[in-house]
Amino acid sequence: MDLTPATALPKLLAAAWLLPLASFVVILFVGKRLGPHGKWAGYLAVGAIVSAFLLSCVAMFAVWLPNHELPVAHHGEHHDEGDQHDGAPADDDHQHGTAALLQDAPLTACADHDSPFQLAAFQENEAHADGHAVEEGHAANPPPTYYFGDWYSLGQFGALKLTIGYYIDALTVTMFCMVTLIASCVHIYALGYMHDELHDPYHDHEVIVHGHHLHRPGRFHRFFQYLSLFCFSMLGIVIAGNVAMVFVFWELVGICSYFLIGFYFERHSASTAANKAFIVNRVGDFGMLIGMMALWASLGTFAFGDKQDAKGQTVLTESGAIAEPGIFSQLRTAENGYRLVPPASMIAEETRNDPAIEAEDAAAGKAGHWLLLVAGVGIFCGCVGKSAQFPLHVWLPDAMEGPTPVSALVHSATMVAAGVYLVGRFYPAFCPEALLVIAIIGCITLSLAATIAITATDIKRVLAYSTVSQLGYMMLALGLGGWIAGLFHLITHAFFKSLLFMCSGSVIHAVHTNDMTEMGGLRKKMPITAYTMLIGCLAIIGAGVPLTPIGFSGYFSKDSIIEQAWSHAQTNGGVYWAFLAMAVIGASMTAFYMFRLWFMTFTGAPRDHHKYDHAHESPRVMTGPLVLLAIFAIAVAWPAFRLTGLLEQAQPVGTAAGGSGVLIEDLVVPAEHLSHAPNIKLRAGLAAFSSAFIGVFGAAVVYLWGYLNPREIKQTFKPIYTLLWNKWYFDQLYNFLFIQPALFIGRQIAAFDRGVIDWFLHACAWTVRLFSMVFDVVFDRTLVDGTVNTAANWTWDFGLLLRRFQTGSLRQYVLFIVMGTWFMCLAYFAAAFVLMS
Amino acid sequence: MNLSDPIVYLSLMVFLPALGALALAFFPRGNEEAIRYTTLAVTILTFMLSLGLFFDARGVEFKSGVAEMQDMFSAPWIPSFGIQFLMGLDGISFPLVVLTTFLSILAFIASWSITKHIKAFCILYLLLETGMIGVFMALDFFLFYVLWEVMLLPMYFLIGVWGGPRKEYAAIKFFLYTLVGSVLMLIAILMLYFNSDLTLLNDEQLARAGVFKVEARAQETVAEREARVKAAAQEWRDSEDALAMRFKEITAETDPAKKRQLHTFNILALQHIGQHEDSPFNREAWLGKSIQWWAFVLLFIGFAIKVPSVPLHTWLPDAHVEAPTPISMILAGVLLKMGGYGILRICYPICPAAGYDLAYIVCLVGVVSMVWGAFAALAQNDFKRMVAYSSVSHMGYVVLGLGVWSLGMWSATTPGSFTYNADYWKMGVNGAMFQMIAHGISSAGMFFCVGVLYDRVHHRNLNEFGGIMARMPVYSGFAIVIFFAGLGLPGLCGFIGEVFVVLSVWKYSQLLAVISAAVVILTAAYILWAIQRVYLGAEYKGPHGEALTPMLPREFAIAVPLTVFAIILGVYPQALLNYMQPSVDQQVQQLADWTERFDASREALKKSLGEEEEQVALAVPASLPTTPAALKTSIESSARPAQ
Amino acid sequence: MDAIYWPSVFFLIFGALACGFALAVLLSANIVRMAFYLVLSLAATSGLFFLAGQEFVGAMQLLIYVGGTLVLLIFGVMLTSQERFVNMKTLAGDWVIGMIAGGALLSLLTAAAFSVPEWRGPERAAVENLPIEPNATPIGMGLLGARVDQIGAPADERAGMAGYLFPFEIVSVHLLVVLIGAAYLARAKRRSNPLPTG
Amino acid sequence: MTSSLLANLLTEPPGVAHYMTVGAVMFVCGAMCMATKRNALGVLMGIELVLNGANLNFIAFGSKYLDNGGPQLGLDGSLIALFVIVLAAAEAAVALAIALNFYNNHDSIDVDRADQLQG
Repeated sequence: MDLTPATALPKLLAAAWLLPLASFVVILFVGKRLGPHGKWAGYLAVGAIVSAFLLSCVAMFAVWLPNHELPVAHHGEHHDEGDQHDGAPADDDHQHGTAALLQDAPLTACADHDSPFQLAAFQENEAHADGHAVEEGHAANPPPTYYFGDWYSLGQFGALKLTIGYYIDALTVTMFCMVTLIASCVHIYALGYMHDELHDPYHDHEVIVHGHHLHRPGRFHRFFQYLSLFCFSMLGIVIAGNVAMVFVFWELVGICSYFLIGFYFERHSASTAANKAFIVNRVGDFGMLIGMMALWASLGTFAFGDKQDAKGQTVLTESGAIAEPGIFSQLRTAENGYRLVPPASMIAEETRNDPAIEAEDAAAGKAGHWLLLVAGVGIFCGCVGKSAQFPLHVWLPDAMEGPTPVSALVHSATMVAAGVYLVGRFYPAFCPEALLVIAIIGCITLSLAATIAITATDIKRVLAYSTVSQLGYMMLALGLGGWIAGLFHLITHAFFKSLLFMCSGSVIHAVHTNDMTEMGGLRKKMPITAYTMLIGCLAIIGAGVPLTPIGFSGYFSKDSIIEQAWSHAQTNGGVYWAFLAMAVIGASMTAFYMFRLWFMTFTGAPRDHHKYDHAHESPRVMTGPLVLLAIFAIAVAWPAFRLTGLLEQAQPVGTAAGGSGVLIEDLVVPAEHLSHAPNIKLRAGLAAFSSAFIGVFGAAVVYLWGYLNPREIKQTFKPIYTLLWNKWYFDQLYNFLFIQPALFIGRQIAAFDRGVIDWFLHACAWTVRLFSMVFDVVFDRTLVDGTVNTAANWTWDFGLLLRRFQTGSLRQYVLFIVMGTWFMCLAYFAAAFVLMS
Repeated sequence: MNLSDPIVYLSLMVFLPALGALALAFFPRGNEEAIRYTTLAVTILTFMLSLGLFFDARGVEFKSGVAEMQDMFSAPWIPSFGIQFLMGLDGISFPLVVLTTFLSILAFIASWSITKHIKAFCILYLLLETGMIGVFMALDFFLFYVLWEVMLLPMYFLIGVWGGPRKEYAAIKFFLYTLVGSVLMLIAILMLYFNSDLTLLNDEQLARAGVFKVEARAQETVAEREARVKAAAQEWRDSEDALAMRFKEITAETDPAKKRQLHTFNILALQHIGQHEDSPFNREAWLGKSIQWWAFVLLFIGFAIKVPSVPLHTWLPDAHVEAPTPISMILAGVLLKMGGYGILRICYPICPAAGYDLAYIVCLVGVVSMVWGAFAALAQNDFKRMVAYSSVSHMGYVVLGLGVWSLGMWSATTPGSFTYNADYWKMGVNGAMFQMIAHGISSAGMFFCVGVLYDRVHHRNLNEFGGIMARMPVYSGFAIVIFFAGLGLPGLCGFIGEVFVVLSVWKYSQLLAVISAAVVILTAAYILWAIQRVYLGAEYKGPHGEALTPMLPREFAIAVPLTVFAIILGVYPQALLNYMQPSVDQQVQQLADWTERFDASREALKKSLGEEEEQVALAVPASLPTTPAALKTSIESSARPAQ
Repeated sequence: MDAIYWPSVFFLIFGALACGFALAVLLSANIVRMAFYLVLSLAATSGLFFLAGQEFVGAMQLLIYVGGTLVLLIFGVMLTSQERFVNMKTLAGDWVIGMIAGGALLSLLTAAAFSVPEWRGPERAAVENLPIEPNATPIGMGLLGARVDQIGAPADERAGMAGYLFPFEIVSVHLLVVLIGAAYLARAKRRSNPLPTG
Repeated sequence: MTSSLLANLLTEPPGVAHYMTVGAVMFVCGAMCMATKRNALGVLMGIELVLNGANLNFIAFGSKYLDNGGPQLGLDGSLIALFVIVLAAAEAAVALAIALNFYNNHDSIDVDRADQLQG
């Protein structure tokens, strides 16, 4: 087999991508007939996704890694570095030589601000006194290695192309492995979890019809059908070669999510939640469309990469320019040192309506930046919707109406992370201002969701808000310039969050309720679940030994986010410290609510004995995946596995160096490697650890040891508690602000159609009728009818006369004919005679 | 009969249903099954004929990738007015013809449940099909008009006789609305006819207009083609053809004072005349606007009624609600497309200056329809009415796409250079065309889905459904796919057209682009809400619940093709674009070239006037007049106070 | 005086016979005799056809008319020949009215015939020089669709002249339809409830 | 006048007019037959005479021996005559059938009895 990456990767990944589709199609048509009640459909889906996983692994370990040398460990394995070198610069980074030199150059912009966090440790570096140093020189990185191509075209109009194609780099391969691995686990888990659906009829205890529980046929195969379609769509997003294709699969995962949330469509809450999810996502897609339009109109392409030949080499024109440059190559050209500079077409597009602005902006060096901002924020809007960021976060908690495996796969690990993935993918096109928007949104989201999670009692909703909050972390990281940090957290989070959800599913499976107030003490009944969940909790709070490379996966990724926030705050100072503060406080809250959840569920005395007595450990088909995921949740981020190195390989063009704002002039996005500076690392690590510790300790005080009565706390903070309990009243607010007005406008418009337009028509018709009635009486009946009636009477009389000739006698008829002919001829001759004379 | 002759083949395609109707007229009454099967056979045969065009078996073939009119033929009809029986197919009409014949079969299968006056129903149905196919094929304006009316009458009866409780109201409303459009169209037709002059055209244009025949050849140089066209033109002029003789007579007249015009109804010739530099349509007609401006407005109103665009849309919900299911399918699937087709085939190419001037209005009408229809659909409780309003919304995309007139493309390689590049415009118009076909499939499917339920439970109140998914799972599966196609879900046909249109609009107007993009939210809202209320949920809430039996094989036979096509077009749009795009692109390119000339002449005029008096350039009114002549007068008049 | 032109003599004889027997048909009251006179009148007419050079049509006249149609008529006579119908007297009043009408028509027709100069007889010399051409062949070809008699005509005139194949087919089918119709009408019916006569 | 006419008739060829005269006589005889006979078969015979009279005209117009420079029917004349003969046969068959039917139903052949179509 030919294992050169340019040929093998697209084929391998396409096969991995299409296998779930095949599974979907098969189950769609013959699912019910596969085994008893469609049982084999589940195995089929599992087989497809496991095969996809194996193919992804082949792509990763047999094709990608042997052909692409990982960068020498430095950036990613910061703990390692921190230990061994402890502040000494590592000059062995041959890829970013200059960047490495700059690594220890702290961002002296902070010197302008007198923040209490600015420690003397920085003073030795004051020589580098230029805040914009990061982006000067030629520090920006070239495009990563990628393979790009088109499979087929949806439409081509002159130079404009909408295609279905691939863009494969290290991130793509990594995401493939991650998605297929988690999906495999979830599929296997679901074989056990959805076992009830194999019964025919299935009893749905949450729906009451005519006073009885609903009985319906099982839908085991349908579930796996949707899961397969989802996997196909999700992998489509990952492999997509252009924004349009991302959008296509973006919507497809949305619809899969719709089907899966609405899987129990008999439940009104489930179908409403499904609608809500899809419509809210569409709001995000609306923004995404605007961003796409801005790009499309100004750049004329959606492609991520440049056109490549069969060997994976960029196709060049005769003059040496890139033949068909993608978005990133247009925005960050080599001539500009891979810095983000709006191309001429964008400047022209921005100012086409008003040349006066052009001159003004050009003078200020801002030309084209507004459009860039619109494009960036627009694309980000899509991510806001999909990743449930504020203000579109409202759908995700409701999405927990779906079966728990769905929550584990779709609504925590993969689909909702797609927003983060897209921000990462699209990163080179975000101008610093757009990144600021991303950071603000991420920051708001993470704190907002964390506060709500503190009061929630539904086990899955707590996890859902936790997901929202963690996604906010990722967005924050990306917005602050931490590309690797954000995507790193994306991958680690996928493992531990799917683990947490599956554990919660296991609990729900055992006690048949979602409400934590009815659980307690389950640790003894279901130890595997309890301890794997504990691993998940520890991973999510970032448990680890500070300043050492020992810890759960979240420890590495969350620390790097906080480091990046620290670095950013140092660079910009002022209010930008709020990002850091929120990140740290958020970490504390995360720890609190996660352990609140664990304590309430697994420790203490059972609150509902009936449920407790019926509880049991889940079957092996469910606990197996838990254990597997737990292992990954612990170890996936360990420096030995070089995950960050892999991500670093995919570092998008020009983004390693950060950048500075044009529209907001003093905004600086620091280069990511700057956050590995030992002084930042030290303090960030301690801050993260202490905040997590405080959180866990607080949870233990209230829920484990019971020193404080939660009910009394509630009473004391009643207004806040009510606010949080009602999720900051977002649902009510949106209902009041958008839904009711939309329905109102709809009714008004419908009424306008009937009441105004149709009224006008009826009025016209009525007028015409009135006129015609008058006309009828005056003109028709008297004048016209009179004439006509007279004529008719005459005709009648004449007919009576003629009737006499109708004798019925044949012989007389002959005579009439003869005489008639004769008279006609006579008349003719007479007429001819008269005319002649 | 020689089927390899387009005149026979295409005429047969158009008139086969009418012949079928004639034959049915002689069927004895009471033999309902035979009548039904005969009608079905005729529709299938017509469809087979249209499918035959995909292949070269008979010598009459529609080739993909060809932009020009294909299989064009003409026969004199009313020679004294130059009216011809002129028909032909190109990428714009061919997909619509195939859609028509295809939907005619499906809709007829859907009408199996009709029991009242079967014979009359079938006869009218077949006549309607003849009218529909004919309208798409006709290239003579008069013929177009006649067939347009031919299609109107059967529709009136089909709604008025076989409709629901308020059928008379709906039928009359439909009829009057459409008739108003027809009358306006007739006025415009006559305006254009009496101002047209065939002698303005050069040989190539005459050949393209089908005035005389020049075989298309695949590989030949420009010069070769020119020579062939010239020879053919000469041969035509020397022939005894009545038109040729008049043409010769008029062109021979050297005295311009005595020179007469050779009027024509040929749509293609009118297009060339409209895009001619000295187009006679540029003459001022009324209120300072040119003939073509008024013609455009009249035609556009006529077609907008058919589309239908807000505020001329209120016949549609009533007609749909009252019409029986198959007629709704035809109405939404085919009849609405005639409006879009007319705008594309007639309005823009014949009256380009007016189109240029009014492009924003057209786009605005499209956007308003989209928003309006979506909001109104949100408020409906009647299932069919909701679907009808969704048609208004979806057809808004068509009007918007057709109205896009964006020519600016700033080259990425040479900063600041402005080139006339119609790529975005092509995208918009192709998107609009695609949307027409896609909507033909999805809306027909949606109405069919409503009809399946209505046949069973005899009501359409959205609030009294629920739980259909559990009762009729297969049907619900199809219905959901079709409704998602209407929603514009990727992978289904509705997505492609919408996304093409929306993406192309930004280049023309950012405001309209943003509004049109916002419609995706509303669309999702009303469709999902309807799905929730009808298909999801635990139990059926309305009357006649016991009648909710699974899908019949007959209904299955309708749902499957619709679903399959919805998926094929969504996944592989090239299947359609291959046939459609060359013609659309060619037309857009012609208009783009025209615009370039037009702008250049306008600029030159401005410059020449501006050099004399500098204020003049500043005093040019914001809304530019449509013709150079009108511009000149307006500039002069505005310049006068300054002097 | 020129030599007697014999065809004229024969014309006179046949013309007189035809007219005379036609009158006899009119005046005879006996239906059987009428049939006999009619045979003779039609036979004489065929003689006139021969004289006009239309020997094929004349032969057909004898064959179909005299041979076929009249046999049919005579069958009809025999089938209905009850005593009271053999001699049916016409009322005198009818005779008077008939005579007036007939006279008027006759006068009109003869006046028309002789008022057109071209319809008078041609020059004897011209007729005598005419070659004798049997016309069975042109008729046969004409019925097959070829107009051999028009070969000499210019092309543009010939363009509109098709043969008689199509009318011939129509007539054939017509004949068939008529015969079936006649058989249908004339077939014996079971008369369970006879209509009251009169 | 009369004598010259007769003399001419013996020495000069007959023309179309002569044939038309014979035809007219037969036609009128036939027409009067139809008008006066009460026997349905008599009426039928009248019809045959009428047709023959008309046929004679066609023959006359089609014959080149009678041509005096006027417009000519040529072959058309003889063929139309032929068709008339055939149609007469057909008509006779149907008429006879009607007559027989009438006779069967009314037990009479008197056309005066057939006055059900009286207005």
